[in-house]
Amino acid sequence: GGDEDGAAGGGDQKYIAIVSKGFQHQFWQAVKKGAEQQAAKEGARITFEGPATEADIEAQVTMLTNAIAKNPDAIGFAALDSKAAAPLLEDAKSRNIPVIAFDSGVEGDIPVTTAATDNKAAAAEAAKHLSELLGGKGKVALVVHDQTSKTGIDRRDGFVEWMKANAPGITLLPPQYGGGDQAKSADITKSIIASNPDVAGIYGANEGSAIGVVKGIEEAGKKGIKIVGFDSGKAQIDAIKDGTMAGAITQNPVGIGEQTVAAAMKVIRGESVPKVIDTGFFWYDKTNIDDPKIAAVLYQ
Amino acid sequence: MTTPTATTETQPVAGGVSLSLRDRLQQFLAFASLLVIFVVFSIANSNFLTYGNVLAILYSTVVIGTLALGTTFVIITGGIDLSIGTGMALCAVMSGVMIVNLGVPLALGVLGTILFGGLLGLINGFNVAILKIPPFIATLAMMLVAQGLALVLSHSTPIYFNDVPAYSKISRGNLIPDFPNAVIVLTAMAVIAAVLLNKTILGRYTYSIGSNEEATGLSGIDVRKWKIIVYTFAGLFIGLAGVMISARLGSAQPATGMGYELQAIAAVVIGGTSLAGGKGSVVGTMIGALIISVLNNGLQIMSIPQEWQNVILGCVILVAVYADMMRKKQT
Amino acid sequence: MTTPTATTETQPVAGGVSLSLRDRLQQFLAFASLLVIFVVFSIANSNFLTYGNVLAILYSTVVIGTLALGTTFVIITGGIDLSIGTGMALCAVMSGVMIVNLGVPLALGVLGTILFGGLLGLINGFNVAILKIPPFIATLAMMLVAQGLALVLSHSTPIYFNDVPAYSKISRGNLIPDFPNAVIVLTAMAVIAAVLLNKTILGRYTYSIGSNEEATGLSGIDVRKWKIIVYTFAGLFIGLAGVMISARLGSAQPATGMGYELQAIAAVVIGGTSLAGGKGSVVGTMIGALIISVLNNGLQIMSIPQEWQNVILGCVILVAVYADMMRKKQT
Amino acid sequence: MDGTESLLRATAVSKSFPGVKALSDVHLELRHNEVLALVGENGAGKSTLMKLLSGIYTADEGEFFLNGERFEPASPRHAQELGISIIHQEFNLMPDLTVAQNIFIGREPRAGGFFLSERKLNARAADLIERLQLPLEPWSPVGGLTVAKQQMVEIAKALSYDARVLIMDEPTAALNEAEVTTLHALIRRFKSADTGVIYISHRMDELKKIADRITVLRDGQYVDTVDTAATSMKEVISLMVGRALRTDAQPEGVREDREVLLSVEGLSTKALLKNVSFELRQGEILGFAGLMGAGRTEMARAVVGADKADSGSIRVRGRPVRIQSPADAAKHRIGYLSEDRKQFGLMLEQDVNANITVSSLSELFSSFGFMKDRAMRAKSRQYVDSLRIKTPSILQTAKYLSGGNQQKVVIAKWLLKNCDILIFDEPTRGIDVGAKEEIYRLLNDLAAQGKSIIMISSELEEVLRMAHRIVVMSEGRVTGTLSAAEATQETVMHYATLRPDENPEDAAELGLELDDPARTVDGSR
Ligand SMILES: Nc1ncnc2c1ncn2[C@@H]1O[C@H](COP(=O)(O)OP(=O)(O)OP(=O)(O)O)[C@@H](O)[C@H]1O
Ligand SMILES: Nc1ncnc2c1ncn2[C@@H]1O[C@H](COP(=O)(O)OP(=O)(O)OP(=O)(O)O)[C@@H](O)[C@H]1O
Ligand SMILES: [Mg+2]
Ligand SMILES: [Mg+2]
Repeated sequence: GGDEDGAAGGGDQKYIAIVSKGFQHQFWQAVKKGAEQQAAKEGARITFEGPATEADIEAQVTMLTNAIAKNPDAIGFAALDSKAAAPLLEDAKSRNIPVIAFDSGVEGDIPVTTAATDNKAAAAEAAKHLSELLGGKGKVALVVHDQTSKTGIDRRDGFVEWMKANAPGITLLPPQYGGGDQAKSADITKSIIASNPDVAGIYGANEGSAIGVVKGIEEAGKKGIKIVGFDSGKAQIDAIKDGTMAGAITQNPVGIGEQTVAAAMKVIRGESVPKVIDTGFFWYDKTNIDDPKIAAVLYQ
Repeated sequence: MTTPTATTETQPVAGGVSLSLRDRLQQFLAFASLLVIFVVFSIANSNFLTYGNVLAILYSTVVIGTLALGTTFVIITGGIDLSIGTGMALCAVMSGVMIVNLGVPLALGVLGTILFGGLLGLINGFNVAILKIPPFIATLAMMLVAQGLALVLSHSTPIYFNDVPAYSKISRGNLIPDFPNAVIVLTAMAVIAAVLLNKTILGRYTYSIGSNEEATGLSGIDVRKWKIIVYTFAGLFIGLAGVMISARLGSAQPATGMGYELQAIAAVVIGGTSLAGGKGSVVGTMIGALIISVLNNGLQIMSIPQEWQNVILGCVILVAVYADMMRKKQT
Repeated sequence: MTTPTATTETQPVAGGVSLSLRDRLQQFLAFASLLVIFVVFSIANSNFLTYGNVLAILYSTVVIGTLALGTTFVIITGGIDLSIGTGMALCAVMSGVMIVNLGVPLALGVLGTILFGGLLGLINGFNVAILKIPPFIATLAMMLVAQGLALVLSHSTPIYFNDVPAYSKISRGNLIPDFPNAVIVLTAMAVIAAVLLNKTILGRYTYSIGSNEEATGLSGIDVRKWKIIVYTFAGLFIGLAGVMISARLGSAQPATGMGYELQAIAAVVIGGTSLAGGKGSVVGTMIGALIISVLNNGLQIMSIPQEWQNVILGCVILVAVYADMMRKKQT
Repeated sequence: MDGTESLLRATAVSKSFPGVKALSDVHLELRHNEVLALVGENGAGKSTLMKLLSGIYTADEGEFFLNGERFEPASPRHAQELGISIIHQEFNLMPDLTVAQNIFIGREPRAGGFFLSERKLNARAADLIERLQLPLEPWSPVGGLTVAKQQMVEIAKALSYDARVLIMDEPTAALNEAEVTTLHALIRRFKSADTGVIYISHRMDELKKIADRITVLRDGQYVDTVDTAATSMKEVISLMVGRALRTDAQPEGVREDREVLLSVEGLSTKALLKNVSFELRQGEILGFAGLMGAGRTEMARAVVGADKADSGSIRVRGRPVRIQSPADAAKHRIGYLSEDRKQFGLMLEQDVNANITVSSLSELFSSFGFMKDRAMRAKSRQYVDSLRIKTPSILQTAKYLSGGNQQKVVIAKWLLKNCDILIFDEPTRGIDVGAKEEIYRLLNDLAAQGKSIIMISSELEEVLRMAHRIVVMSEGRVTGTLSAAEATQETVMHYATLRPDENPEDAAELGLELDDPARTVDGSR
């Protein structure tokens, strides 16, 4: 079908279909919020969809298929597995629908631009801070959200690799995976504490994992374990403010959403965009949490 | 004295039999297995059998256990309830909306949430009993609807109970020193459920309907009414589980819940309740729920690589259920 | 001629009755509903009824549809198979290991994967039929084991079929121009399954076991053997689904699969197969699977906000099944 | 084959179940070309012995010989291969399959290897049904058939095997005189120099007609084997129950002047019933007679709201009532005992206590929703004793009771519930002669207390012996109402065989105007 205005219907309002890696989680809601804000600013219309978990690759591919069927003016896409989506991206290209990748890269040259954070580097930053907090020695555990998604792997490997390379005094326990479920991550944390009473630091690789670690330590009634987290959200911010959590890495989800839509509009208008838009990451702790620059990238 | 069929020797679990405690426990599928698993972990790792860890196991059983209790009734009638997981999330959100957003007093808010769970159950019951929609479909629909509504009502954002510190006490507080309230709540619920199932006409009709719905109806019992009651009752437990999980987390998480239904149903079935209806027990369900949490905890304590944990979990569940079937056949 | 009880009105779906095609279609729960849903979406959005989008719907039905076909047999025997989702992931990984890591020729690798699925089914069948473990538990255990093994075998990393471009063609290629092979595969499988269910002794015994297992056994049929065959047969479909999904994605994703079992079972049940066994049809299952994918697609095409999509999905499933029950009662 | 050797012989057979010694040191001999009847009270061990012969249970002790050769049936299939075909007391049918599919299950005609030939299957079934003259259609689903027709499917199935020994466990419990006659003819045709039949029945009247010899069991023990020709039924009964029974009883307490309790007017259903009207009086036993499919069961189900009635009104004590479910009926103190105990009567997986008390739970045994366990058990025990239900305890699971004892449990359920109107559909199905007398006595007592009873029965003698008045049905209509004095075998049968739909004379006799006067006699009478 070649009719250009497609589902947009409303005059020449541009329509951007965004297919993300998730939908229900806070992080993705913040991305969505950023995208909506930018769309409102530019007078565009967006839809934002994502599968229930980061393992639902087929569901994401189907969502992308359906997005293309709607003939949008541009597509924003955060690939769970970029190879799986390759033929669809070809299809989009043949229909002249520009694709803006966000959150993580999409292999190949189809995406006009990529607005992403380097998760590995961000995780390394978390490792660096935890190592400093522990004075370079002690047992450290990882509670990761999952072991196969790109974010899960990068945030685990970035952390582990930095520790191995730079902190010989730190013993890493095998990573445990809690699916990002707070209750499950809390239970895992308690098991870790029970079997390693001398654990000195724990790293939670996303919001749910990090909060789970906090809850688990609270429930175990254990004091003095250093926690570093990832992402933001009210519970994590509170935990940092009251000192339960030492600090966390945050990306800029709202910024990612904004940049994605902004780039899409530029492409639609025929303007040029850089190949890579680094949306950055930040370490935040008690000391800088109220800093306006940091506060702006945190979501509640 | 051996007999051809496996079931022959099963004493009627439903009410009324005065057997020694040991005999009674023996009846529950997988009870011995739970003991064996527990002992094995205790020997294998010294960190397993500590007061703190045992509490952690119990504490981690609370939400699934609560859901499983209500579901036991539904499954005994021959039905199923897939809506318990996301229904719980919706109830948690409701609790947040009432207590945090609307400022409803704590006790009232908790009661309201439990009743709201009952309402979800009532709708399930109506669809199953009056509209005669197969329970799997009726509750699958409710599962989807609840999942969506939880997001809609919360605007896809967690609702935090920070301003109501007493709320978290429902789960984490210690009415008994060093013993979390959540475990007390679960215990109390198990006792209530057991009494209802074994000592009241609700329980008897639950078994009757599951045994032979048509015969029960022709015996002059209003099957539709009692089915609605059973689903509503299970709904109350969904509401309570919503309170317990949000109290534990200090927030209502709208996106959680999916997958809890399978775990709760698994606990019920491992505990010896038949999906075909007519058979089952509260003690069995609690044993089933404990088997799952003991295994999860023990495997983590022993630092088994996580990809192997599920493999072992699966095998142990199989062996546990099989061993208990054999044991019961022999006695 | 109408008769008093609800069951009486159901025409025997199992073979033998020569009815007109219209009558036969009418028998399948929810067929009219599928039509209505389809027409509503076609009117509501011009992007819906395009060749490309209809193909997209069919294409997105392939994996769930394949799983649902095998599961139909299991459910008609009165059993259930929870291992189809993660089992599929394990089969996909097996395919990757064989074809990519070990360099097994494509055709052999695909065949091997399907047979490996059969092996998983065989183990399920053994546990259910010989060890007499309730199907829910036996297949739950397999679900966990398969989930773990998929991670172990793949070292928790996807296996990419980049070097075997022909592999993706199994799903994405076009033997018929502009028509993906995957849809042809699904159609062929549906035809095979329908023939097996209606025209062979396998199908007859499948119905018979589900209808009255004891009586079937007393009629001199080796129930254990046939149950093992049915589960193994369903396993072959798990293997095929593993091939189809990894061919679609161009990679074997070890973590995917969880939740597929629920969708496949839902397709079967919406299609009118009873979880109590004895009743069901392949056409019904395909209709059920299509209802789910048409709804998912239509709601996305119409750009309904995602949090509302599930709410609507749940309600429509409920109404669809109810409406069809009513329609059948009247005729 | 040694001509002098018996066809089937069992010696010193014992079998125990937990808490029950079902058989001890029993022997049995079936000769060629004979029908051996096996009789005994409920729970005497008849079905158990047959299940041993057909490979469902294995004996604790004892030996079996077939044509002099020792055999040990290992499975139902094995027994079948040996030529032993059995009709079980409880049906073993697949409700979702058709009649033809049920009959030939496991022996389906193939269209090459793995594939079925449905056409051949139906043709073969049609042949068989035709040959056996059974009122069945090969393609109807068995789940929708009445109990009697299901029984016929079982019979057809058993006869379709090329059997040497045919075992029939109460094949006539659900059948009417006419069908019983058909069955007897089938059996006579079946028995030959190579074959024999073991026939279990509680209907003493038919033993004289069909059995050559009778073996009696009591309490799991062998009592005696007698020649039918040389023995009176009285003697057989006293062998069975260990005492003599009165069998010449008459209806008790017949009076005309009772007030009407239940009146049914113009009851019609889509399927069958046409304008059914009758009155039931206080303290009356109202018999319902008719041939199979006459609509008695359907009438009862419509009255209690189990099935939907299209039109008609029901009054209780003169006041119109709306009954839409059995629960509504229970509110008006109307109870219905179904003819199909397995499907509609019992909760097989529950214990005897739960089964007996279920319908009276809320009114007799509950305070604030809690069950009065002790009172329940006391009542259950009382009924187990008074109906002489043979069970190791009231906590025995119902499915492990013998067929007749299961039936008694269902009866006990309704005797315990305090109903004003009791509708009993084939209440004595499968119950032994001794216990029948006991049940008759209880029913008479209930009537004497002022309860009203509708008794649907296919055993004409039973109706004649019990009913104060008899309503006769045919083809969904009431064709006659007889007082006890008017009722005889002949008058009842006359009304039961009126077929106004086919026969204008019958219609005229009933004063009916048929919608389709063009229809003529089809000669089927
Ligand atoms: N599977 C079983 N488990 C326990 N007890 C059983 C089982 N089967 C039969 N019994 C018991 O064995 C005894 C004999 O039962 P059986 O069914 O042989 O009696 P029957 O002579 O056929 O009686 P009926 O005339 O009532 O059919 C009964 O007391 C019954 O309760
Ligand atoms: N449970 C049932 N399911 C389906 N159809 C039934 C059922 N009961 C009765 N019918 C239908 O109603 C007709 C009348 O049967 P019904 O049982 O009412 O007659 P009856 O006079 O009680 O004779 P019977 O001796 O067979 O019980 C049957 O031919 C059958 O078509
Ligand atoms: Mg018997
Ligand atoms: Mg009848």
